[in-house]
Amino acid sequence: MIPGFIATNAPALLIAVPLLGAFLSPVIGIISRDARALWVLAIITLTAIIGYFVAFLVYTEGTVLYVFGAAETALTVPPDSGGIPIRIIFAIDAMSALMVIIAVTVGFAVILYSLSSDSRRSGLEAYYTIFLLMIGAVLGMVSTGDLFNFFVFLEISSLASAGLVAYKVERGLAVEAGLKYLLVSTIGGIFFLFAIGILYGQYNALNIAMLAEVIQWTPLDKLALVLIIAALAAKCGAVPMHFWTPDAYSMAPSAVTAMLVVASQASLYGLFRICFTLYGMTLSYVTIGWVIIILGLLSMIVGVTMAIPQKDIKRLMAYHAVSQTGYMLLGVGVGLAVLGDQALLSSYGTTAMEGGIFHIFNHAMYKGLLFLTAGAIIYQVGTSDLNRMGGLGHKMKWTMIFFIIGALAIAGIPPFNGFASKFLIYESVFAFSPILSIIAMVVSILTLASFVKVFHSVFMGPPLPEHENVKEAPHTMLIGMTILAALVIISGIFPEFFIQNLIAPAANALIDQAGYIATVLGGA
Amino acid sequence: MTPDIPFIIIGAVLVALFGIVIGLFLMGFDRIVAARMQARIGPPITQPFTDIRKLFAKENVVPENAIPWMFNLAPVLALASAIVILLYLPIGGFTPILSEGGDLILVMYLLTVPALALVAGGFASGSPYATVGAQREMVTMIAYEFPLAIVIIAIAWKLAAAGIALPFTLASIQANPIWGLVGPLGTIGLLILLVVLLIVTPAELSRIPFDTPEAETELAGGILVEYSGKNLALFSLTQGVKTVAMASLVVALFFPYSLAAFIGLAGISGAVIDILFFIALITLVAFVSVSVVRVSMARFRINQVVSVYWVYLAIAGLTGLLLVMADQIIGVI
Amino acid sequence: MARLPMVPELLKQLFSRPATNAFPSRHLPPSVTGFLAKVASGEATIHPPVPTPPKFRGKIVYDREACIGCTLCLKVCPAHAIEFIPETKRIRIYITQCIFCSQCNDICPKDALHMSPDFLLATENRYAESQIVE
Amino acid sequence: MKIPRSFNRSLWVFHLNTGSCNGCEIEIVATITPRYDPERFGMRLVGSPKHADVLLVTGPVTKKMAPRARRVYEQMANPKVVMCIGTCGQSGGVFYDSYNLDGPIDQVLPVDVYVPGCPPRPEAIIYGVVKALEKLERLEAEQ
Amino acid sequence: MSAEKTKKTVPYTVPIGPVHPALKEPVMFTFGMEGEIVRTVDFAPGQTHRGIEWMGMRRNPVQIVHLTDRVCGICGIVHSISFARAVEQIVGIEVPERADYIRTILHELERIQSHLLWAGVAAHELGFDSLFYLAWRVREESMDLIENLTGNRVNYGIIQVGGVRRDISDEQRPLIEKGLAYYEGLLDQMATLFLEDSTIRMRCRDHGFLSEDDARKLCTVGPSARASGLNMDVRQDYPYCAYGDLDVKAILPPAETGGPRGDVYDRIIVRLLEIGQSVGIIRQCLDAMPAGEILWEPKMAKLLAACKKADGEAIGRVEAPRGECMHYVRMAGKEAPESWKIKASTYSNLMSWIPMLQGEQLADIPIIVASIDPCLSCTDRVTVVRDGKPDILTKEDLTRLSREKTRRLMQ
Amino acid sequence: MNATPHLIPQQVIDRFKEKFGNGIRDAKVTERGEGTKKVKAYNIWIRVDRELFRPAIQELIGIRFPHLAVIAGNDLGSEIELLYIFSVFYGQKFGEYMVTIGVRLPKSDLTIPTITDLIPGALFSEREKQEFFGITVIDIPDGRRLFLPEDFPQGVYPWRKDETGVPPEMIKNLWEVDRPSDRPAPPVPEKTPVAEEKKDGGGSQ
Ligand code: SF4
Ligand code: SF4
Ligand code: SF4
Ligand code: SF4
Ligand code: SF4
Ligand code: SF4
Ligand code: SF4
Ligand code: SF4
Repeated sequence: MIPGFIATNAPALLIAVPLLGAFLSPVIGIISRDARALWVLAIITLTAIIGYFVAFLVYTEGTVLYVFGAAETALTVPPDSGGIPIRIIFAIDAMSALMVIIAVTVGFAVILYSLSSDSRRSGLEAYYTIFLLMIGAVLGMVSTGDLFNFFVFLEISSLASAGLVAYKVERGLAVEAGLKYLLVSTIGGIFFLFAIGILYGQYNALNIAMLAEVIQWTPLDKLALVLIIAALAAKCGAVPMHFWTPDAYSMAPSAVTAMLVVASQASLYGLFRICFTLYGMTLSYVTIGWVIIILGLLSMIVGVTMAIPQKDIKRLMAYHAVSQTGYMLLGVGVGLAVLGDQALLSSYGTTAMEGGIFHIFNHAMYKGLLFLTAGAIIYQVGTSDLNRMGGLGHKMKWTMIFFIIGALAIAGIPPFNGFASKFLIYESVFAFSPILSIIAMVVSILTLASFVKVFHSVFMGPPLPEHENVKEAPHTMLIGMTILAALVIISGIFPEFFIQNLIAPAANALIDQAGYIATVLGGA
Repeated sequence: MTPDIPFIIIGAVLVALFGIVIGLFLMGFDRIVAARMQARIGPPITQPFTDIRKLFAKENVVPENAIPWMFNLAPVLALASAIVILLYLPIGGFTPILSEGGDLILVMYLLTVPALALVAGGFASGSPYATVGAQREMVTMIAYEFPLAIVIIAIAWKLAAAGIALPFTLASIQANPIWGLVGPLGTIGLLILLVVLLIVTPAELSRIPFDTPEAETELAGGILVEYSGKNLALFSLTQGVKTVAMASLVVALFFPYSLAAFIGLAGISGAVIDILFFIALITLVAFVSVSVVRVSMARFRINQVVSVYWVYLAIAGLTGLLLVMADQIIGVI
Repeated sequence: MARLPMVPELLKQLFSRPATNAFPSRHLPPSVTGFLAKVASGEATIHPPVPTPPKFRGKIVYDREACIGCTLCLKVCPAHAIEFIPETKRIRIYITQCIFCSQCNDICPKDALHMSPDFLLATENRYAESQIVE
Repeated sequence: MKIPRSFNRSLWVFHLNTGSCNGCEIEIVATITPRYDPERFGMRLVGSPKHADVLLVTGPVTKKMAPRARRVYEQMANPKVVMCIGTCGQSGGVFYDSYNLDGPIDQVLPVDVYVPGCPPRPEAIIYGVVKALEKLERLEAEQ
Repeated sequence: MSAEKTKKTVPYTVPIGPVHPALKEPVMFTFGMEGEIVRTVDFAPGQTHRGIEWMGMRRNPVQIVHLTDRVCGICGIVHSISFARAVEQIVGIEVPERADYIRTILHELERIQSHLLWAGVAAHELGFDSLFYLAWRVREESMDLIENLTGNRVNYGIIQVGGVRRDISDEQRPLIEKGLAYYEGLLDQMATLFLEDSTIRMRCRDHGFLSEDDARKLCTVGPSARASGLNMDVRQDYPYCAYGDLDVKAILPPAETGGPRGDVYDRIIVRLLEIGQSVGIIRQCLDAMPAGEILWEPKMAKLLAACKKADGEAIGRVEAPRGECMHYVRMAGKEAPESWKIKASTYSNLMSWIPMLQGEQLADIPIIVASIDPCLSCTDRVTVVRDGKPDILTKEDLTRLSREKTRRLMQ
Repeated sequence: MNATPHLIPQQVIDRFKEKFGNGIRDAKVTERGEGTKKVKAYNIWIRVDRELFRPAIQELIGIRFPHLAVIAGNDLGSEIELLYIFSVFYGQKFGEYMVTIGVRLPKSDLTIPTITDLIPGALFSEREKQEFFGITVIDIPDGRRLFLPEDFPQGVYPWRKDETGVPPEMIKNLWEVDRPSDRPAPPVPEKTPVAEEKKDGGGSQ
């Protein structure tokens, strides 16, 4: 009975489990710290299993729909709705499923990692609660088929993220970073809400599929799109709205930063979802495609050039995150720009999109890994200032190896996964415009240079006397890193497998607007 | 086509042997030719082989400040990755061993791996010279990657525009000699690109005038100061294999011709002729872009290396690209 | 435009004879000991070094019979290379100490000292017989 | 340490000045120039003692240079050969009675071959190499 | 990208021996680096101090002449001439005119040899080995000539107090002529190879700058001073040997090459032009060489006796290839001189490194160091200083004065 | 800097005498001509009182900025004499003179003011005089050793002739090292006049 229940209600549980876990963790925490740790671990494991299960369903049986409150499913009140009765439709297609996989994987690794990384801190009750809340919200964002729900989950994830960013309350800067993040999120949220209002006012619907069916491309629609792009581009940290990322990423505890990356990507997902599925062929895809491409190029170039001179390891990585987001925008943007031309789409557009989407996946893995290594270093050395590190390679061998893996992946060096996705991008966007490929390649090599510099200043050189007592990071941290590193390597060595089974369906799901509409509306 | 595993292994061993032997041969050739250009007799052609044998027999000193495992791992990685590159390159008209992946971009990025191993080794040796050398190696890498990217993209673009499927695979490049696809304007563009690639080659191989990372006079051997014995030997082998790889890349991109087909030979003798012809071609490339260049100019300062590549060669490369593109457009009209 | 005047010069040199004097042989023979033995037995020849000029100052030669033991040479020798042997009233010259200035040649009243053109003096032992002239 | 067969045919040379008058340095440099070109024998000057097989030492070893000479020698990987070029390194030469010397070189390092001359002609240095090769071949035959 | 990396480099001292065209005395440099830029310069010569003057005060002039040969193997003759001239003035020796001419000829041959040597070293420091090989191959001609005239390639041993030890015979004259013709034919080519090469120009023009005023204040001499526009050349200013009879003018970088700018490139120009000038001087000498004795006193024992009686002080001064070389000698009725002070040309030039090097790149250190043609060019060991580590920086060797000056220069 | 026109050597001395009167202890011009034309080169030697040392150098700079060749020194027993050797009027064909300004310091008070403020290039020579003569140069901007090693014994000054000079134990006679002392003397043949033939020696190769 239970398995059957889980099977039928998996999409709901996907959200419900982490949220429930979140609210119960303070309660369990009263018993003991260890009990809470076990609890959190159990919750995230369960969430991960459900997530994989849902994804499996999607990939084997096609888009999974789940309507809260519909007759055939149990009438549970959605725990996040706060009692407000909103009928929620989850529409999990291949793209969403990919995001679910990313979120639960990184979430699992990160929770494992933070069991020791943050064990030294006080106020852990709130920490795990918010953390699980954030995971739940991210899962909600990528699963929902409804604009307003998306907005709600977006807000939850923003609040949770802001809370986590400001988590190290003892550091004034962290609070400032949290506020900055909140500000960006709020403004973004308002924009987004405004756009929803416009759309709702016109079409009286908020379900994406329904909207997609009727949307017109009126000036108001255009305005709504602009607002949405602005809001979500800001949330995913694209240039020129990237200024919050370095602060937020560097101030948050490293485990959180890794999760923030996923949250940003959920926003990116929203952006793509809305462009492709909601507007689809109606928008002037060439223009919007170019807008996204240019956002991507700017992010790539500005991100990497800002990263090179950074002295703080996490700020530096944050700028790289911006730069890498650029690749995703570039890849998907090129796909968007040729959306209307079936020939071009099949000759390179799809590949470009696959590259962009694959990069989302890869980025979550290697960036997560990098932030975790950074966390491990900071945990041991007690500073994030690159100039005060050095010679750690003598002591922290495994952290160094993980760092190397992450760094080579982000720089797009074979055989790591960053190369696999960038490769798809290079080999497709060049046909759109050769200069795009060239820029992408150069940014990649600059990324490499920057990471070599970090590598040198952190790990190389003779051991420094002030770091005499530094040891290797604790085991749970290493295990968390190992999971991500393994994925970085596996997806780098067998990219074909991932592309065929995960990425290509996701890309097609984005392109296939009509299919989405049909499934959702037909199923609803 | 999925070649079976034994085939790949045998092929890989053969290619590795080929790369090492020809690499050492090219080094010997370079040393003799350079010596002759400098009015000296120079070493016997077997000299690099002797050097390697000796280095393998010598003691391997790990310096005090080094991170030993990385210090020792770097040379192995460097050589292994250099050999892997060869597996992706067509040698003597044969399809590459790993042909389905035989891809320009892959090769371009694989080329950075031995350099990265070298950098890691340099850092790991814990000497200030090696460190400065490693930093310079990185800067050099950034510098030449830009024009190299231009060349590769330009050629692929041309192939794609000519309607050839899979423009990045070396097999397609091999099958469609690039010169045949362009008009006069494009030929000029390609010539410029060829020159750019030939100038990228010495930097990729850290030879004068771009040998700043190893600058003997400034850094006493730079990255490699602390290396001795077996590790040093592995690095020199890497250098040799990389020379073969770079030269093969140039040949594959610009001279993918088969002599055997031209004179109508087939079978074993055709294959032998082709291999010899291929060796002759890469020797020629190595002569022009390594030997002649390295003996005829002074070393650049590191900032000059960057400006040469990012400004002069990038402009040259982009001009080449534009010419090729213009040629295509005119051709279509 | 970049000018590289060295290029034509180098290409010219590539096709002309190297300036190298192939002393003692063009490349290393398979075995140096064997080669030297063959040279000794006349089967092989050493490629001669660049010839020394007539006034070349090589290894010193001493005519013990002509010497009168006046020690003037000791007085001017700048390198302390000459030793006086009181028993026989003769001198002894240490080649690895001598700096080949020939100052002793100039002062010797009996013309007992000369500089030979022999300059291939390498040795494994600096007090070997070949390194002492007496 | 066993001397490999290939050792003789690929001698890499590091040169150390311990206070010479420069005369010998010039002749060493002259030795590597086209007219004499020891690369014919597989010899090369290298920039790091770590790479070297042969140490060419010149000069009478000033007090400041003695410890450094030892350090350079220690840094060289085995097997290694030391050649002393020039009279003043062998016996002080003209500097036979200075107050700032720790020489001659064989007091500081184990010297394998001496090349007398002040300075030795380039060919005398090459002949020194021949002597060194003879010694190596003898040692190889003995082992 | 490397700024903070170098900062992190703990101060090591790694001996990089004088590998190559080292041929020079080790000097220990300490550079304060900011990235690849040199900020502070410190150097300690004296790694090879052998106490030559002190030894000289224990020996007789005939022995000392051979010691002076070995003050330095690069200018094998200038120290001997300087020393001999000082002693000759004290003892009151009238040197035979022919000997003066022979001294001059060898003096100039040495300049040719030395400048070619330098050109090769400079090329090597620039990583341009072909040019190094070429310069040294060409140099062998002068070495052969010198060996033929003196009996040794490096330490000539031809000077004696009171004259020269060997005459130039009639058979040797054609050899000299041949050598001169060889160089005359080569000079244009050398100038093209060095001065028109873009890579050399790129590395040398406007690097290693030394202003005329700095050159004067830091007592710079020789081609280094002339390249900065100081019109000084002992051969022109202060007659000795046969120069009083000859027409010699100090060579400054000509206006058509951009006038004296005081950079490395100008130092190349000056030296290359001086090779040609030396060829001309030797020709003048061969034409004007008088017949006669070559020694004031061929019997060494008598000479020593005369020296032993002498009492007084004098200065012998010549223009070495690297600039003024000077010996002060005081004799006081003993066999050995009472005082002897050598001033080698490089001694005067070392301080000019400080303004030349500051603000330049790491990569330029070798060529700038070599550009004054030191007898200690090889950066025997470089210490990279962790920037801002005060114990090293306060110990720095720079004089307050020159530091201020350089700051001024760099603004 | 070209304040004063070219002077003849005696005029230089006159200027000093005029300015410093009896402070000039001794002043002379020596000359030397070589080659066939015997063109004269002049050396000016001026020995001044210790107090006048810096003014004398300033006076010289006033004539024409000189080139400082070196600072030489003599140990005269109870005094040490420092000789600042300059040359002036370079740049004019045969117009340059050496000007040596000498000053004596009693061994009881071996101090001298620096001149690096006037001629920065004097630093090396001043440092050298400190280490070789044990003189203290007042206000020297950098008083470290120059040529001698750091571990050179304190209080030993190589160019002093007194007990602070190099002690015999510091001298290492390199020629003695390992020289065999028991080598038998080779036989000396009876005097025969035959030996004449060996005269030209002859090498082995
Ligand atoms: S040649 Fe010179 S060094 Fe040799 S023994 Fe004679 S005087 Fe002494
Ligand atoms: S000077 Fe001549 S005679 Fe006198 S001891 Fe010497 S060798 Fe004999
Ligand atoms: S042996 Fe003679 S030439 Fe060589 S360094 Fe010593 S003194 Fe100079
Ligand atoms: S810098 Fe010095 S040691 Fe290095 S190669 Fe040049 S001369 Fe030789
Ligand atoms: S000249 Fe000066 S520094 Fe050179 S050896 Fe003589 S005393 Fe020492
Ligand atoms: S500076 Fe010149 S003269 Fe002085 S010790 Fe060095 S090489 Fe000899
Ligand atoms: S002639 Fe010569 S040997 Fe005879 S006493 Fe005079 S100096 Fe001595
Ligand atoms: S300046 Fe240099 S080259 Fe000239 S004599 Fe002195 S040491 Fe020799």
